[in-house]
Amino acid sequence: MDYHPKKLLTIVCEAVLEAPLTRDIQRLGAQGYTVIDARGGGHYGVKRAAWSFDRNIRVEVICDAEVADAIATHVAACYAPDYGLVLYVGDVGVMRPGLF
Amino acid sequence: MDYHPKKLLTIVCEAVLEAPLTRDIQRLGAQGYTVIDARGGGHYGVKRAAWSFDRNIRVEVICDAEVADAIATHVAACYAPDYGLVLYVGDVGVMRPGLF
Amino acid sequence: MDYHPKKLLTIVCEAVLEAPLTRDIQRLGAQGYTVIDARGGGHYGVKRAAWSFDRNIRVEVICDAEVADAIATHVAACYAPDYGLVLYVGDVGVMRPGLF
Amino acid sequence: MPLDPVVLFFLLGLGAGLARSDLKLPAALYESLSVFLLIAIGLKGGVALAKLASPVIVLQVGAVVALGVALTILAFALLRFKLARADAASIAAHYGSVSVVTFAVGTSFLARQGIAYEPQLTLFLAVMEMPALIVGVMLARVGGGQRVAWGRLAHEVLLGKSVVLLAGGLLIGWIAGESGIKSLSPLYFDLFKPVLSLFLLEMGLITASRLGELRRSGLFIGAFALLVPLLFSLLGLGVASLLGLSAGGAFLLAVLAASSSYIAAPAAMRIAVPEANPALSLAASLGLTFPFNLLAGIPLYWAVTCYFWGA
Amino acid sequence: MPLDPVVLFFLLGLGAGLARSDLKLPAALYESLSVFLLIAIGLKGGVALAKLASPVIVLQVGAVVALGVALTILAFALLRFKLARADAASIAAHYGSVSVVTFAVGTSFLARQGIAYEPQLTLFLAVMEMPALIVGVMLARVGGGQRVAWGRLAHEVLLGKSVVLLAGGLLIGWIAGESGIKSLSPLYFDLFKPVLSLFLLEMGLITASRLGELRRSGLFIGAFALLVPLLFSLLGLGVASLLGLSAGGAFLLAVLAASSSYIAAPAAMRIAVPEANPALSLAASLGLTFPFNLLAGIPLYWAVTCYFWGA
Amino acid sequence: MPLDPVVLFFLLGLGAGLARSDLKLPAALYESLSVFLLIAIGLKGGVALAKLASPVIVLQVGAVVALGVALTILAFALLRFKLARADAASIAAHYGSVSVVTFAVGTSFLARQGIAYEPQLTLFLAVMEMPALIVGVMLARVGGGQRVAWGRLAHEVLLGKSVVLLAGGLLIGWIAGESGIKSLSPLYFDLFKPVLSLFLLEMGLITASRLGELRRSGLFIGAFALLVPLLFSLLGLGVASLLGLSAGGAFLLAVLAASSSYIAAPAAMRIAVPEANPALSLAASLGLTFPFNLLAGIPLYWAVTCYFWGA
Ligand SMILES: Nc1ncnc2c1ncn2[C@@H]1O[C@H](COP(=O)(O)O)[C@@H](O)[C@H]1O
Ligand SMILES: Nc1ncnc2c1ncn2[C@@H]1O[C@H](COP(=O)(O)O)[C@@H](O)[C@H]1O
Ligand SMILES: Nc1ncnc2c1ncn2[C@@H]1O[C@H](COP(=O)(O)O)[C@@H](O)[C@H]1O
Ligand code: NA
Ligand code: NA
Ligand code: NA
Repeated sequence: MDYHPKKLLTIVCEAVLEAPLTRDIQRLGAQGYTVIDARGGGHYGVKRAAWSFDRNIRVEVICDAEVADAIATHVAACYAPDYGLVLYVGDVGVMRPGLF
Repeated sequence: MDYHPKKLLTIVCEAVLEAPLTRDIQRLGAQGYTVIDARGGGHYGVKRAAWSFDRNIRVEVICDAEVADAIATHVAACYAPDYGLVLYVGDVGVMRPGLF
Repeated sequence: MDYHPKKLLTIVCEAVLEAPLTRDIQRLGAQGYTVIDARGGGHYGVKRAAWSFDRNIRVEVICDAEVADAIATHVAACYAPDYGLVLYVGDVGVMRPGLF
Repeated sequence: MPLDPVVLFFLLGLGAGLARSDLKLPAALYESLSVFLLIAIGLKGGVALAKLASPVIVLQVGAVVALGVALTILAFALLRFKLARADAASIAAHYGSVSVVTFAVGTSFLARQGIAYEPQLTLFLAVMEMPALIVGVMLARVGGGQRVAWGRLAHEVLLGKSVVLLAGGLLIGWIAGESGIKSLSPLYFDLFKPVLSLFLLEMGLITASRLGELRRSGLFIGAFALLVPLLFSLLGLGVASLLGLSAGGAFLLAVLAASSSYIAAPAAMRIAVPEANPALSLAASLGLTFPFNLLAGIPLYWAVTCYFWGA
Repeated sequence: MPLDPVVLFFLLGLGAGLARSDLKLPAALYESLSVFLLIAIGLKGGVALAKLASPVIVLQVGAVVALGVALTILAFALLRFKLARADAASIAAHYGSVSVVTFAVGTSFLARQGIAYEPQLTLFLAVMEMPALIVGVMLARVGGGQRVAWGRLAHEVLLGKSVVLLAGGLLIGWIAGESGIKSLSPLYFDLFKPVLSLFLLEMGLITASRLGELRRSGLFIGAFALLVPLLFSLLGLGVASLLGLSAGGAFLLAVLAASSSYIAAPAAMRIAVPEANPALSLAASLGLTFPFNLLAGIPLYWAVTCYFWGA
Repeated sequence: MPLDPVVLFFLLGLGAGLARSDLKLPAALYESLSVFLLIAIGLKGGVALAKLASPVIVLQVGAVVALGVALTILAFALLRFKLARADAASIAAHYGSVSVVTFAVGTSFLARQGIAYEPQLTLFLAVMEMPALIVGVMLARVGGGQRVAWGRLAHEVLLGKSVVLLAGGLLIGWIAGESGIKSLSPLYFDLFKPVLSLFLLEMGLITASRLGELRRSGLFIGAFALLVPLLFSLLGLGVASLLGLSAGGAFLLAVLAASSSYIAAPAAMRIAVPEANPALSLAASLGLTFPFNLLAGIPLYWAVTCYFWGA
């Protein structure tokens, strides 16, 4: 099997950011994204996911390194100052590189 | 801590594939799998997870490289042509290699 | 973009462990954690997530290698013998290393 | 007669969806309501059957199954003018099968006017869901090299959620009878219509999310989705007259014939005929036929029924 | 008069939360119940409006919107003594807006005593939710360099879940009228109060989870959250007297004025004024003002209303 | 007397599960229904207690707690013949504790025949859930080196979901009394039985998923799960006779004694006695004892009660 190297960028943040964030991600060049409901704890307290305002999402994007950088830079500038969020990047291999 | 290298294979696809896909995964040699409900967007439009037919799943398998290859090859041949799906593979370390 | 290397530690286990495990994770030095509901199959049968006792969680922690080792060692000693669980560690890059 | 308020809920959902409101009902609510509706419809039919069942019903069930098969093949023949085999077969399966919610709105329509119908109509609903799915897969696979896991397909179709709940409800209603079911009626009977209203709100939202795909699916599909229900309702009335049904029963059989599946069929076709494009069948079945039946079809079919039955 | 049992459910949730019980209602239940409450309140108001609407209501709606705007500005002015512009504007938006659940408990309070109120109060509830949010964002941005996506904000505020469901319910109730809605009443009317009790159980749990943040938010916020409702209820009564409302209607307008949003406002402010600290506004609105209104405010506002209206 | 229709729902779920239907109720529905049942049972008991409470109840509660402790120790002694200490202790805790749903079906059984029971039975249900769990952990740890976090365990057991909701419902029912609760009865009382039917549908599905594990758990466990309820029901009747309960009350105490926990006990044991195999206790408690009590036990215990009480 031949895997092509891509970046896997993951963002965990408040659920309220789902609409603007996924809009931005696509605008910055990603071909897709996956969203999962999450709860968690960090510097800004615990999110129990008991009601609408107390919920995290976990957004995952597979993309090229440049797109990942663009998203990370944008998130750092626009969202990180005001929202509790976590962003990390890892390496993965995909089969059909043209899709991402 | 001593970690043993394994592959982490992740598939994001339509929820309707849950039963056949997890069956295939185990048949091809994986010792286990984890499934999570997801939504997302890609080349085939947006999945909002609002109703049964509009939902993705995210399947995760930790396994040896050969098993990962077997699953990836099978998915590429049997599911990728007809279903919107994403498959990627990464490297992880586990503690008890015998389990996978 | 400059990413700082961190460990991404993931644990998949029975939902009943959520409270003690997240407590332990923070006690051992992690600055945060993310929890997601999951189902799955492994050596101890299938968890369909149909009711409270038949559910997995997937806990994710970004942290330094030492903290990851501490958590992994603790989980191996305290939980692995009695609970069906899976733990794996991978490498990721983060933007703001001070947060983790 | 003014619009049934449950239809107003559908329009509310449709409007909110088209205006891109952030209104979204939890998926668990949608699934819970559909479980409720299926059981409630089944129970009601079972109780009525327990009182009124006659051996002739067995014959009628056979006729109704034949109707479902015929509608599927007819739809397939029409669709083949323009579409590839797989797509034609998949869409045909949707239209040969039935929509539980359209049926429920039809019963609500009759109830508002105090018109009775034969209890076996619920049984017809249950038996008409499946055959079209199997015929659809056969049509897709005729002459094709691909093997079909018929056993698994039959299992999935026969033990799918809606068949189990409808048939289970029928059976429980039949066994327990009217007096036995009485203690359950505050939920399953008294709340049926308001729960249907909530469900239709959600259906409106879902329909709105499918309308966008209509543009891409083309004029042929659009015409099919609006004209075939008219044709099929007439065929339904024809069979109803052969079976000697009352006006209420004939109307509901017309509704069943005209309605198209958007739950069981999409799931079954996605697995059994994966090369068919699901966006096409859902745009037609959910985006056009479902709202058409709700808003225009049901009153129309009733008018036609009245004309022929002299009701 | 003894405590309304729905308030006991709130106390149960609050107690369980403070004692760190593992009691947790599923998020989907919480969301389903809130959908239900919004529709039910809307329907009830719509049915009443269909019977009683008069052209003077248009004027009243204008006055009530003006009240909402005025309350927001007043709250902002008070908060600016101690807080930064963004925080003051965000909290002001919460208090200029309204709480649907507090309103519902208010109507339940009246119902227990058999006291009527004008149907347009439901309309007031619907129209008072939004203006404060827009004013809040304007206050945060006045003189600021940051651009606001007004179009998107207006869209979000006008087509938010609660406005759509309340206004949709009103419309459906209005169109269908009392007789049309009858078949829906076993759910939306008969079950209103018990469903409210379940919802308040959850609200108690949520409130308990917010109380911890109160310590960090300081005395000023605490005093604001407890005193401003008193002040605002009086302003609400003042406007009610200008509009010539009955005692029941005046009381509910006082409740609306005194209540603070904890659903629409937090979501809108988080996006439009992200630099405001959401923990601050939620601690005040959800942790203090909401329970205060439930437990002490509602009987108090009624006592004051009786004093002035001679009821 | 024909089968209670709620039991037919259990059989439907069981059948669907065994036939591997894809029927699956959303987890949020299951949790919502269980919240509902607990509150409804509590409220009903509380209202009855408010009317009928007498000081002798305190004594009775003591006796019933002692019964729960005794049953746990007895079950442990029996299980130790074959099983390791941890497994024996964990299973014993399940059987010393009680099943809320079995109790609910028992009350439905009485209601169908118009037979009354003492209001304190609900209180017995609430107090019998916990002691067995604590005794079970003690039995597992006697002489063992492992330390138990007793504080945390007590907290979890005393503030677990079911205790909080049952006790909270009792308290609210007691405080509000019959007239106060009236406005809540369309949900909590009128819908109790049909909601129970939905819950039992789900229980059938869950039970089916546990039956597979029975084969692996062996004959001893199977015999235990079927015979111990018989024995325990007799002990329950014995205590009931000492307490001077009516036939209805005695029957329900027998049901409580014979029933085994499958919600609170599994969760508590999994944390406090992790080395016990949860598949074993669930297969017994959920896979065998629960359906046995539902289908055979309840009519049987009632027959025995009638024999002794001469009802
Ligand atoms: N170290 C971490 N590992 C994994 N997830 C984290 C971590 N820190 C924070 N999170 C997640 O990010 C959310 C926001 O974090 P924070 O801004 O620190 O409150 C939390 O609710 C967690 O879900
Ligand atoms: N680049 C991507 N990154 C992450 N997830 C993706 C990506 N592309 C597609 N997906 C996920 O895979 C599903 C199917 O993708 P597609 O076949 O492109 O429609 C989408 O609904 C997303 O959940
Ligand atoms: N090889 C695997 N890959 C991914 N997830 C797994 C794997 N094995 C087990 N799991 C997950 O871990 C849970 C417990 O596993 P086990 O202890 O093997 O029953 C399962 O229910 C799965 O969700
Ligand atoms: Na049809
Ligand atoms: Na206000
Ligand atoms: Na017991």
